[in-house]
Amino acid sequence: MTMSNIFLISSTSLIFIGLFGVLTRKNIVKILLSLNIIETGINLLLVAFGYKEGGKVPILTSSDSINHLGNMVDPVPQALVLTSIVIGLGTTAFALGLTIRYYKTHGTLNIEANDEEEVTAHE
Amino acid sequence: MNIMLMLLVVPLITAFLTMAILKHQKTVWTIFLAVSGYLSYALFTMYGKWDLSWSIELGFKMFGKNVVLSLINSPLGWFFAFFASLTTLLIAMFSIAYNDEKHDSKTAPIWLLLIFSNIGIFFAKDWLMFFIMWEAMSTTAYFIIAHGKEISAKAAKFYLSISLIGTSTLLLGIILVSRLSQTFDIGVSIDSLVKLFSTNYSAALLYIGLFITTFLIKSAIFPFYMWPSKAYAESPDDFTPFLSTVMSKYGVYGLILFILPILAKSDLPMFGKISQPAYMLAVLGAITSVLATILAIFQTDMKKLFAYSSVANVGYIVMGLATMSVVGIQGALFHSVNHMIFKTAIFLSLAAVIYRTGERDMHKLGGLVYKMPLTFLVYLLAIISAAGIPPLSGFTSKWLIVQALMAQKMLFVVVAMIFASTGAFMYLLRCLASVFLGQLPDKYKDIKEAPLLMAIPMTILMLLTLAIGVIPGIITKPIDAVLTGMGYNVEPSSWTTVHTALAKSDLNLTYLFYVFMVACVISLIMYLISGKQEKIDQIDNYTAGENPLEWDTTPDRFNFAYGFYQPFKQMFNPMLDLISFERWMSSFGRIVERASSALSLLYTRSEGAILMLYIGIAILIIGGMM
Amino acid sequence: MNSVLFLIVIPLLGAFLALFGKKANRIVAILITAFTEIFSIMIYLSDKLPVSVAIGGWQAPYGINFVLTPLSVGFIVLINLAAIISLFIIRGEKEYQFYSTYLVLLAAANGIVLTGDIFNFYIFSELTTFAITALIAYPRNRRSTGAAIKYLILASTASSFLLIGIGVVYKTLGTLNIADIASKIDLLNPLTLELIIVLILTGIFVELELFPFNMWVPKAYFAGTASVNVMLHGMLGTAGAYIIARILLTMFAVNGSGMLVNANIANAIIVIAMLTIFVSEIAAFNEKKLKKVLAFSSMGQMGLIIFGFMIGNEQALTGAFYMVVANFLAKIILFVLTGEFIAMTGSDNWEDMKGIGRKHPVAGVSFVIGSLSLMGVPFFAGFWGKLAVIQGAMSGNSFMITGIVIILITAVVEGVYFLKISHTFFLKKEDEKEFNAKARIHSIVIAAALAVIVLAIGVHPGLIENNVNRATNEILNSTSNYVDVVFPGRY
Amino acid sequence: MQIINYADEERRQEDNRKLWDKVTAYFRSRSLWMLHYCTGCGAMELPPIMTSRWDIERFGIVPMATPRQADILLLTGYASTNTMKRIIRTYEQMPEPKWVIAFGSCTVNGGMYWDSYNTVNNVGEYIPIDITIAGCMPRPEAILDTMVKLMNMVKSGDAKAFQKYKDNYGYYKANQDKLFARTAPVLESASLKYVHNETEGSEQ
Amino acid sequence: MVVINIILYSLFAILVGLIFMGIGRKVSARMHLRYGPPFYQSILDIFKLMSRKSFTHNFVMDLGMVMALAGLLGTMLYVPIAGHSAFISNSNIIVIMYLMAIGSLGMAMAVTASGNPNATIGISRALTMMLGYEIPFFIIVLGLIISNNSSSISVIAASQAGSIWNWNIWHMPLGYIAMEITLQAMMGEKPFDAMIAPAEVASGPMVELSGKYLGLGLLTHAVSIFVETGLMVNFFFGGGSNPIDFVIKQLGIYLIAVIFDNIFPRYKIEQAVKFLWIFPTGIAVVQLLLLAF
Repeated sequence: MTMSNIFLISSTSLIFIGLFGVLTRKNIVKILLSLNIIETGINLLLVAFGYKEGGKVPILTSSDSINHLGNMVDPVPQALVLTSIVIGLGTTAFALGLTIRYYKTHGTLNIEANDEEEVTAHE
Repeated sequence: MNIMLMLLVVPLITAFLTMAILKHQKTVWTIFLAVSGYLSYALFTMYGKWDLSWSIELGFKMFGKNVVLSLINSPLGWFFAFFASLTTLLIAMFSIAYNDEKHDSKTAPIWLLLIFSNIGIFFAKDWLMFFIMWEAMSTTAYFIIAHGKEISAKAAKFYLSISLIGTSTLLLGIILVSRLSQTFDIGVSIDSLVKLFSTNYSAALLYIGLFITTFLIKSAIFPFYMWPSKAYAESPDDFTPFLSTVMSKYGVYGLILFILPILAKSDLPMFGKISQPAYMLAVLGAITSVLATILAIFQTDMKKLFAYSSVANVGYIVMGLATMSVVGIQGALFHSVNHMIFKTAIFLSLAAVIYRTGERDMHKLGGLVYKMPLTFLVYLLAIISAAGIPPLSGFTSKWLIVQALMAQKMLFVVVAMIFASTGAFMYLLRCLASVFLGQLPDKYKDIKEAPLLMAIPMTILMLLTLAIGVIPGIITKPIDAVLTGMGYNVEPSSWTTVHTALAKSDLNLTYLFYVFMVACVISLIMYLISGKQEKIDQIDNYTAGENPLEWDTTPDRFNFAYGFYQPFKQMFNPMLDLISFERWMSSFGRIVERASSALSLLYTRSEGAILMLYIGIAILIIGGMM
Repeated sequence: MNSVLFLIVIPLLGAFLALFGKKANRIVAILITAFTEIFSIMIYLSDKLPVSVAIGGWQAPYGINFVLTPLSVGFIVLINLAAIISLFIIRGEKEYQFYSTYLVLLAAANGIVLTGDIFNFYIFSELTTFAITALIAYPRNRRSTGAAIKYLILASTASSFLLIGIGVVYKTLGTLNIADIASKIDLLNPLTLELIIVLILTGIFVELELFPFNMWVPKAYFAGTASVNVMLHGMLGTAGAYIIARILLTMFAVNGSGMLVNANIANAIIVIAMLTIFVSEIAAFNEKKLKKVLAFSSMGQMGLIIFGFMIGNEQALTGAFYMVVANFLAKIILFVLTGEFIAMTGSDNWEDMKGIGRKHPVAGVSFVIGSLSLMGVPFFAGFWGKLAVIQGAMSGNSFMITGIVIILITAVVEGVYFLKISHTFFLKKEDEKEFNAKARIHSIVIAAALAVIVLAIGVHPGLIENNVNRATNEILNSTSNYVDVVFPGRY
Repeated sequence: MQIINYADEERRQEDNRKLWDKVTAYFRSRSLWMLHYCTGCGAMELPPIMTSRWDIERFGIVPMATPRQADILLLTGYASTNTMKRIIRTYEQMPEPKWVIAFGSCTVNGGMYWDSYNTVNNVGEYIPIDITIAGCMPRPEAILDTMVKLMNMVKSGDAKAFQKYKDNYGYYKANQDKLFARTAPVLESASLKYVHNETEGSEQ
Repeated sequence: MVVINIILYSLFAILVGLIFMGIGRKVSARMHLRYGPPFYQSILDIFKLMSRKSFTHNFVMDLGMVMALAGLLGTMLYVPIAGHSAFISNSNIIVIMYLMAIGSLGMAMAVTASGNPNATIGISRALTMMLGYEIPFFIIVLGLIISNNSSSISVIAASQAGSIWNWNIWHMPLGYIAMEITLQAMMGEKPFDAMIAPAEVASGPMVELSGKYLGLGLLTHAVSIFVETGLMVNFFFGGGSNPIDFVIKQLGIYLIAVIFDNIFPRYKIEQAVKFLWIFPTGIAVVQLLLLAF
């Protein structure tokens, strides 16, 4: 079993665990946790896509490095992962903020609470 | 400016104009009258000019060509359009008086749009124009039927659902047929369908089946015979005649325009003397008229009663068309005009009654003949015509249809026709007896005769039905032009006599009228030479010595009007539920409503949102694997 | 052509500025949107299209690029039009967050359409998700919070799939540029291709309101105010239509022919489109909340548009684009008026809206025109689209015929509920009470103006024929019209 | 009580009717349609005269269902006060010329019910009687004989009781009113009210 | 000339019809073991009725009764009497069927105008009965029409000329049986006389008719007897070689109806209609199928 396969398997399991959590949990906080697990899994997956057995850090330190380009791991997935982490962070923060509001308006964190009770119409 | 275009533009522009001044009702309806007058005049001048046409190219490509909308003045279209405009003109005059403060329906602008689409349907040269106008007609009619009343809106919903099914099938049919002929032209599509009948019989049957469904829906032929009873009854009283007489003819027009030529030109399996699809059509017409007649007999609401009567009459027309013979088509066209005239007269006289009394249930009325003698006379002559009794016009067309059916040996269809015709007598008399005759209720002691503006169109209609009855040539001459235009060889018809295909069966109607008049004179002399009569009070009846008034019985309760044909109804009771297409429709509507609520709940609760997402993914994956 | 960046940068800048503004926020937002609208119209009318703009001097496929084609700029015009209308119909004072978020949404929506890079597309779509969630949640009541968080969870889950899909694309093709992917898509083995398509479609179908990905839609529309509804429909929905045209019919197309590379999945999408049409129209039939009815109708229309896109011949594609325009215009009329009507009656229920059409005939008639257009009645814009889609579907297999039958059946249901609702406005008001609020003239004017456009297109479809043909042509020949623009001389 | 017998008085006069009147009188006498108001036991005597034993139809006399069609009103027995009201209404609904035959002693003097509180002793006080048949009850032969007599009276123009009713209407009306004052309800609640249930909607 | 013809034919038909009614009464009486009235009794009745005073409720009654008689007279004029006719016509059966309806309409209008519930019930029954008998009647007529390929009675009558064996009664016996039953209903004789049932609805339509109105009604009935029996003669008995022959055949047919009238009780209206739609209609359909195929 190569490193790459380990990455793949663990990331896939993380994603599936997250998907399962999103499907089955009723508590919003737990759902958000599951979403984060998915995200972690995806990040791992993306990194694994760029991973190379025995590869080097993709930084051109000297003019010599130009000859070892093939030996470096792919930098693009890492850039993607960075962006994705930022987005994931934003999502989590925003969602948690909404969760607080949700608890205030619904009095519960159950996702299945009815949204439309006793709300007067707004345009 | 092209006169064909003017026919379209004038109602359209006035529709928007009247929308702006909707508050001045009398002005609006007068404009409406003026427009229908203009249309009738313009159409009158167009008789014989069969080369008039108009077309416009749209920036929209189909089959690689730009789409063209075109109109043409064909004898068939002219025939229907002219008589429809004439009817509209008379109704318009009535409407001016009818739409006062209390009865204002504010429908004139939409009605003008309807007239616009009316012209479009009758003069359309290509399917796209036909469809556009057809759909415009269906939709505008919805708004007129509903006319801002809750109860009417419910009835109109019923109309709308069936009508939209009709437009859907029409659209499907048009697309299929135009793909076949690679053009929207109606004439070309007839030829290509005839060709298809020789190569792929069942496909061609499906194609014309779609069109026939549409036409049957619009004309309310079995199995779609139920919607008129709701829509006609709840529409504005002055619109009901238009709905019943003009709008029920769109389907008939469609059948003559498209289905008859195909059936005539194609080589089809025969059943007796005529082809199987035509026979099927005749059977549908027969079932319609029988069922509608039976249902009409049991109605207590007079507008519903005449709604069924209209259905039955269109059934006759379809039977006449299905004979595929010259006499039959002549009879059908003749009956179309007759139906326009006498049914308009009936509905207008009923509208006058409703205008004065505000009551639609027959058993709550009675004895109106004392107060509204002219209305009574109009109604009487109209029902004589409707019952097909000589010497009024309704007889001639019914007679022609019966003769044609007999000549084609469509035995059971003609029996159904006679059944419906005799049954017509029952329901027509029911309304006559319950509304105009019998005891006058106390609360209607002070009502007056219909206003002059209502009386004029009613009188004109009455005279028209008499004139056509005595001199059938007024109608048969234009019908000659129509039949010639359809490619039949017809001998020019005479002013007085109608011919049939049977031996020695021609009938001189003018002579019939003379004979009847002499008989009338004999009978009148007998009446005059006999003893004197004394007029007594209406309530002074034989009641086994009792005086009903002493028993706290008011005149209207004394009337026998409710449950008029009770014993007869008992015979049909087991059948009534079965033939209630209305019930099927509403149970289907309930199913849709329940499904709708369930789905709506699914979206409201949203527990399964993620699950549905996964299901969606599964669909995609499985779909991709297959 | 680097100035095209203004379409994204200026709204983002405005979003930042709005944090400090107070009363002037609305003016600023309107000015910025007006600028982007006018700018995009100028681009559309200029003769430089199509063109690919590399950002920061890095040429594709290495750098990020924006692709300006008649199709994309046309959609930008529509999106910005919806945006400006949504600003005009805002009722009451809003705090700075609203305008700030709105401007982010505008930037992101423009970005989705303009970008030529799939990862960029992912980022912009996440941004729109955030922005629209925040806007839905803005009233801060129970209904809006619930709808917002449910939408956010669903969208985030779905976008995870999108991200995985993008990762797989990169792993297999080594590129993230749409044009590049489009030219190399034949190289993939079928299984991987299917995996990629499914993953990416999952991500975008949630935005596209397709059944069964659309559990959020009625809630979101119901929770949002009228202006948010216009944004949801006019900006997000329209961008969604563009995504379909670009991702499905360009990126995953066979040799740039506008046909999806995997016919089985195309069929699956058609099934989904039909399901959407059927389910949404049936669900709308008995719905009493007007906004939800419109939401269901939006879903149905989207299903119809995608059905048109997936048929894959010129006729149907033309119809689909006609439909995009018609649906865009008609539905905005309805949303604008719905907002007014709800404010007037204080009820969400259309049964309570009697008498409005009598009080404001222009509004009532505009609503009728909008509904008739959605029903596909002749003389209104929707008709030509529907006609062409059905005509196009007729040349397909029996599968398509089923679709036509479903369209026709649902047209009946749609007609019944739309006319039923339209007619309710013209009923007599039962009580003599005055309405809660006055209808605002400018809303009615907007609705009426759009209604006139709908009528004009309906009477003379030639008005937008050129534009639609350009769009159709671009999809059908995306090799020469899109890939060549990004990589001149590759083919 | 003095009742002028018009028949006798007329007979003494000359028969100076016009020819037309004579002809109509002949036809009328040959086609007498009767309405039998079956008030008492006399109704039992009518079937024999209509059936094969005596067969009154050979004179053109047939029973009719309503007063509108009838020429003769047969009062076949005693009349109670309430019945009298119906008899008078029926009589007034008959078109002229019309004749009345009273059966049995009950109609003349009350017969065996002469002292009953609610029978009319002399019907002739309230409606004009052309001819009465004595007996309790009269035999069919007597009825047949009376019929023939009435036919002859009609033919000769002597049967003019309806004319008498018209001429002396005030007298008859006063008698009737006096009689009916007895039938007025004592209590208000005793008067019958007809309750009518309006059934709404279609029969369908 | 035609006008004089029409008047003479009308008087002839009225006279014949009235005498038939008288003979019918005589025959009934003999069946009851009675002596019975003279054969001219109906003429006496008519004269009495026309000469006496009568009550009218409104002008519709007058109009209706005049219309009823006029309609029947008009119908009668279209029935060829042994090849003779008041004027040259094809004597179309369908015309006769519809013309007869004028009589019914006039009658119905006149009696419902009186406002008497009994009359209205009677009319509702009469019309229901009409629907009952028109169906078998028309099916029989249809059989005649398609076998002759003409809807002219003259043609149908002429086709039976010559020997007695040419009569349609031999060619279509089933049709004749059905027609005989139907005729009973058409003439309103028992067992199909629910509409005038004197004991139930006080002679139904006639309840309010007095004097000349009843007289006109009786005349209408007389003419209708003439027309219906005349049709029967033309349909099944060769139409007669001369008027006397024709009238004798008519009398025979009428007497059959009278005999049936005397030996049957009365159907309720719905029973009557059911009976008419099952037995005569069934027989007529069998006859029609035999003729058509």
